[in-house]
Amino acid sequence: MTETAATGVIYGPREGYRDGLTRGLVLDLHRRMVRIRLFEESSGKLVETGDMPGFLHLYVGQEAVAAGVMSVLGDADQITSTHRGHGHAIAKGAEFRPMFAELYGKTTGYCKGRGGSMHIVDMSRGMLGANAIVGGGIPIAIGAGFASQYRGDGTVAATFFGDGASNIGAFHESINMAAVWDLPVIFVCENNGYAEFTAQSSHMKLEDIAERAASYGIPGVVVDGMDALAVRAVALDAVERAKSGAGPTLIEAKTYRYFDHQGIKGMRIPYRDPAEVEAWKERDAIKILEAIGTESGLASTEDFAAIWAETQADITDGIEFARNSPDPDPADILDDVYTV
Amino acid sequence: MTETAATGVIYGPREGYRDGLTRGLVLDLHRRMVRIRLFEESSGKLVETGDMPGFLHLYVGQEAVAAGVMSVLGDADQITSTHRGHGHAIAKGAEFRPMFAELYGKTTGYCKGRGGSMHIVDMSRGMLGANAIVGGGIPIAIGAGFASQYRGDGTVAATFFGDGASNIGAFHESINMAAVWDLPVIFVCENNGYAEFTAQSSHMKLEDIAERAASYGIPGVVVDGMDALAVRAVALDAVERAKSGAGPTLIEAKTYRYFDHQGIKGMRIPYRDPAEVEAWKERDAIKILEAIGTESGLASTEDFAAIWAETQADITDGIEFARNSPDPDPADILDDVYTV
Amino acid sequence: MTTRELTYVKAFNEGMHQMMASDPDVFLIGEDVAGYGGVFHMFDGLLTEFGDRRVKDTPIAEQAIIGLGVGAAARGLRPVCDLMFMDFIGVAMDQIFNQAAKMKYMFGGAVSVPLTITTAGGGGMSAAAQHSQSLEAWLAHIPGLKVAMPASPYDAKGLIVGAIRDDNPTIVVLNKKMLGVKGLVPEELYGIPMGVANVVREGTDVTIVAIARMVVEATKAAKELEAEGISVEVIDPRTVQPLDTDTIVTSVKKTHRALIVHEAVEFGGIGAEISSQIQESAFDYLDAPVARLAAPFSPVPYAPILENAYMPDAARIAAKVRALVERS
Amino acid sequence: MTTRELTYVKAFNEGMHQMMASDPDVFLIGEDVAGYGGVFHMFDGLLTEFGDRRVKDTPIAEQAIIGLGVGAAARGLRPVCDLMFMDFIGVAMDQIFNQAAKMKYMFGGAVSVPLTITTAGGGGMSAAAQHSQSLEAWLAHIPGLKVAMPASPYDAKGLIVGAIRDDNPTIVVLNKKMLGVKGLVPEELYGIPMGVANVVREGTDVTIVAIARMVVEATKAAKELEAEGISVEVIDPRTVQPLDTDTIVTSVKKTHRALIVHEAVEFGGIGAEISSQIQESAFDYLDAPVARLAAPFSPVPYAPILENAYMPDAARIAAKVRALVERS
Ligand SMILES: Cc1ncc(C[n+]2csc(CCOP(=O)(O)OP(=O)(O)O)c2C)c(N)n1
Ligand SMILES: Cc1ncc(C[n+]2csc(CCOP(=O)(O)OP(=O)(O)O)c2C)c(N)n1
Ligand SMILES: [Mg+2]
Ligand SMILES: [Mg+2]
Repeated sequence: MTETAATGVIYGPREGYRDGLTRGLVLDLHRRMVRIRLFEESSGKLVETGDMPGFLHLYVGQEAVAAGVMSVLGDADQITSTHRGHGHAIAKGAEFRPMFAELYGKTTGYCKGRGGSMHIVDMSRGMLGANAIVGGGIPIAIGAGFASQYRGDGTVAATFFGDGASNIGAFHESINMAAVWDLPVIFVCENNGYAEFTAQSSHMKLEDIAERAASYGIPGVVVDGMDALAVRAVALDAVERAKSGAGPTLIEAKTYRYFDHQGIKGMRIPYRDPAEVEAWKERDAIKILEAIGTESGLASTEDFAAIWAETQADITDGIEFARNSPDPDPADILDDVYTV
Repeated sequence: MTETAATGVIYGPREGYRDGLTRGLVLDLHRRMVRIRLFEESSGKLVETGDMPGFLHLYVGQEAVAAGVMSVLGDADQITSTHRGHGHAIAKGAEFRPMFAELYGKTTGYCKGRGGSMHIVDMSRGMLGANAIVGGGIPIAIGAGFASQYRGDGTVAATFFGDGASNIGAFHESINMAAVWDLPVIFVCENNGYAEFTAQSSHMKLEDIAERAASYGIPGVVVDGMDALAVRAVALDAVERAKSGAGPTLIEAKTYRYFDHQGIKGMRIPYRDPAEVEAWKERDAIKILEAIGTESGLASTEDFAAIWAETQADITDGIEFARNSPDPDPADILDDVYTV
Repeated sequence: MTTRELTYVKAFNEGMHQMMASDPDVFLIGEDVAGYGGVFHMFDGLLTEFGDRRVKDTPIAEQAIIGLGVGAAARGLRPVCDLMFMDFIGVAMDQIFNQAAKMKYMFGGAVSVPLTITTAGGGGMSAAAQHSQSLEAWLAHIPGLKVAMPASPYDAKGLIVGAIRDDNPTIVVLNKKMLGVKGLVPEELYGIPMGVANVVREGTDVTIVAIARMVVEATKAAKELEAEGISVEVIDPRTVQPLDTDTIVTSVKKTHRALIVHEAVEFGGIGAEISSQIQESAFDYLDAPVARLAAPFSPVPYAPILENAYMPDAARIAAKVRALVERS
Repeated sequence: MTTRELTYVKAFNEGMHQMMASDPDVFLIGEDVAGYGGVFHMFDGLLTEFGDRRVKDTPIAEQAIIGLGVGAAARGLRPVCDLMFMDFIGVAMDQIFNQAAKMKYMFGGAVSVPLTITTAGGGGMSAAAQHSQSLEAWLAHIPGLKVAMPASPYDAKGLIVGAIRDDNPTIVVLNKKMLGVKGLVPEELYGIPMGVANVVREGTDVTIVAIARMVVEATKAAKELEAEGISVEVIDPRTVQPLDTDTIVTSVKKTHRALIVHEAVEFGGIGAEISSQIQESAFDYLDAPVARLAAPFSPVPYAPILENAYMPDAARIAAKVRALVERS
């Protein structure tokens, strides 16, 4: 008996995926990523200083995945997300004011202060919510994709989940059902190498989670999750496939989170080698895109600096807005339990 | 993108798996299968005539799977089973008297009348129980396998489940965990082509469920589930692998159930082509083994006839015993909820 | 407005047919609900009438079945997701209580989840511990969910229609042993709103609040007791969430005695909540402690002789009522 | 017999250490319980002390985690399976209620399942709707299961030891907001058996039955009320299944008034069962209806200002007690 299964995984985007790159696209992806980066850094600090309640699972390091996938989706396309959901929301177009307000637990927040970080939502942009249950959003996404197919409206759904989540039952059930019914759903596994503090090698015997696609008779694609253009390219293929009626795709984006599982720093035990962290930071997604932009001549250092600055201003505005927003009234505590 | 994943599945047992066949083995496998066949036919009839309560998921047609696997296990090895569990129990050595008594709901039954068909158990033979929840027995089996590894006692665990069950979350979670920890567990998928009335092609996009093994980095083996010797051969390899510390194997046995999902006949809708049923019956496992026995000269028609007759006598005895056994006393209804 | 006799399951089935005909956003998924029409015939004929876009057999994957319903409902469709036996809820519970039920609240009201889950509960079939349970107490304890338990053919139709029309996640629990029970059912489409109890029978001495099939047993007991001069009011809450406390309390204020009957185990059953509410709201009216009659604290046993002893029935209900009357 | 101050979580941790040292059949599995020692430090030091054969990190796969425990327990080991947050129970419910709890009964007594499940429940951390729940009412409604809810460091140690020693599947629910609470804890190994309530404080006017952290709030309220001349008896059932009804009823027969307090939503909470049992057993002793104080019927909200309003506290408990005393 041979113990190594042959694999049907596709590696990386198709050749020439950077061809025809435009200035607009570079700046669009850059803006999405910078917005995530700064939002996460600032909100992480606000919790650390005790200014903001709750606990946060920060997305820093993984920006290229959300930015790349979201850049091929429209507002009518739906996504479901995870406990690490800010990045998905921001890349999908969520605004800082109601996001910060939500983290501050204010009435002006996306959830009116009811949900907080782990339930960030923006229905108007097809962001069907973060989810505090690992794997919890995956079945919901196939429902969104089912609605697309049922209505024939040409929309698709994407669901984000981690390497750890790919071991939970809900993943298996959902991707199989989506495959059987050719639902227009993109399964995006953000493999950052760890489920909390447990390394991938301790939670599965695979190197490439995309291999699991074969169990459902659908394509599995591995992509560099630090290259937003590569992510975008494979996402485009998957969306095309979904829209053509051919069904779902499993995309595995190899990526990394820079901060701790929760919060910025909290490494109680040294579960990651500092050298490993540094090596990943060397391949920072924003740096990579900025290099592509300047080397291709499509964008300048000044263009990027402007985005950083303008985003920073947005951050300041968002925090200010949140702080000045009204607290919810405990008298309303029973509102919105039911639709009446 | 290519849609057909390459597959690492192993087909059939190794070459020469019938070499060195003995008379003892032929008769042993035959006896196990005949005992299942007659038990199932008679109990099916007893429910149809209203003599016995409950509803039964009969194992007729699939005998070679239970017989083949159980023939390589000892009493100290553990199994978990399904709603279709009589065959597993009998092949593992369960006796007719307490089995019939259980179906009749008598105190002399394996479960003292508390469990019935779907909870048949025989702890003394490592039969850890049938299970009325699809996939419910799979996590329990990895626990039994864990105990083997923890104690280092050289035993293994096997878990039986259907094609339909391979789509449920518990399967995915359990086989992954068993793989990660190299647990001595054999996953036996009895692919009879249907989950109740739903054909395999409607519940997954795979032909070979054994392909799913690759998702867990373990071997997947497809075997003819109508050939008890073939099943035995692949089970032997899997047990050897498990005992060597190399971890689990996924075996897919292609088989068929002759009767309806539940009971003998109840085909309210023609969900199976009668020609398909007949084609499978042509390859009946007991017929195949009898032919091997007589052709090899290891056993005679008379030998087989004796087994049929002796088993029939056992059936009669078992039913008689069950009918004459005492009913449980409702006053004891709360016994055995807790260990005190 | 023609009314005729239908079985409980046919009445339910008619409600499904009419709702699917009247609203193109209603669809049905579940195990063997299409080709086979559901193992209890609940969905007979729907595939033929509405086609395989709207009526679909699924893999065995209850998390995906319910979750798909949650996602589709959040996008404005009105899914009906079947969970064949109520006992299977354990493999799909997260999608029910953490997702479907909480989504609206967690999202600050930004979404509605008009999902209907259908399932079959209850014992009496020798189906043993994993195919006979009554778990409504769990469901009623989940803010955001509604839970209907029809106890007649009329309600089987009215409550499935009411549930599908309701904009909240709602579970309709059919009772397996009632599937063949007959009763009068109007032909036209009608819905029973969630939260409106049915006073099945009026009486003055004792109020029985009965759940699901126990309504039938309680009514039997009430007739028996009438002959003895004990006048029993039988109330069927129809939905245990929301619970029509007003109707129940008003009745007890009149009768001064109450008995709650259900099939689920007594400890932690919905009867505990009803009992508590009664004594909280009608304490000064009570001539005897509020009583409960339910299953003993064990899994459902297989042997018919044990299962019969396990489930409350008319005789035991009557005995309990007599004791209540004698007490005061 | 040295006794010293320990935090709740350290006391629990000591119990784990001592049980693993005393019984080689005890092992621990769960997400991040080994290398990290559990996200709440519950399992600190166990990997170092007992090695990776007995202390194991799992994939995220709660069905497999609990199910593995069931199978290993059926083979005579004494597994401790951690379910990080109580809210995650929905993905593993089948293994808990249909398998672990029913196995012995379904199999006619042929097996015991000495499984311990550890988890953390309760609110007060701004962890929102899916990380703050108190779901003990579900668990207490399952025949075959036992459910412990320590409300002090002493009990955190004693109940985890008692649970591991118990031959039945038992869930120990730690309260997240109590992790750092200090109290006196003996150094030696001791176990508290399941089903024995703790009379935390004696009193004569009102009995408060409080669950988990509410014991602390109730005790605070009792002290406040003492100054007002109201004497409150505080009872901590310690385990909600089995429930020590005797101790509770005896107390209420003395005080004639009862209030039950818990963090879970009131509707269908364990308070309903306790209330029902009190009025069934002590009806003639009651000077006022048995009262309940618990969470309103909504998911747990995120904003601290909402969550504070959501959870019962000493002030609201005291107000409720005053109302009870004034009523009669
Ligand atoms: C069902 C469930 N189990 C466990 C958890 C606790 N938990 C939250 S995040 C996490 C790790 C998730 O790992 P992964 O899926 O790789 O996502 P990442 O955190 O790396 O983004 C765990 C175990 C949970 N929220 N839900
Ligand atoms: C969790 C769960 N879902 C659904 C069922 C109902 N059910 C019982 S058997 C069965 C089909 C099982 O198919 P398969 O696994 O192929 O086994 P087979 O019946 O063919 O032996 C179904 C859906 C169940 N018992 N448990
Ligand atoms: Mg990860
Ligand atoms: Mg099958």
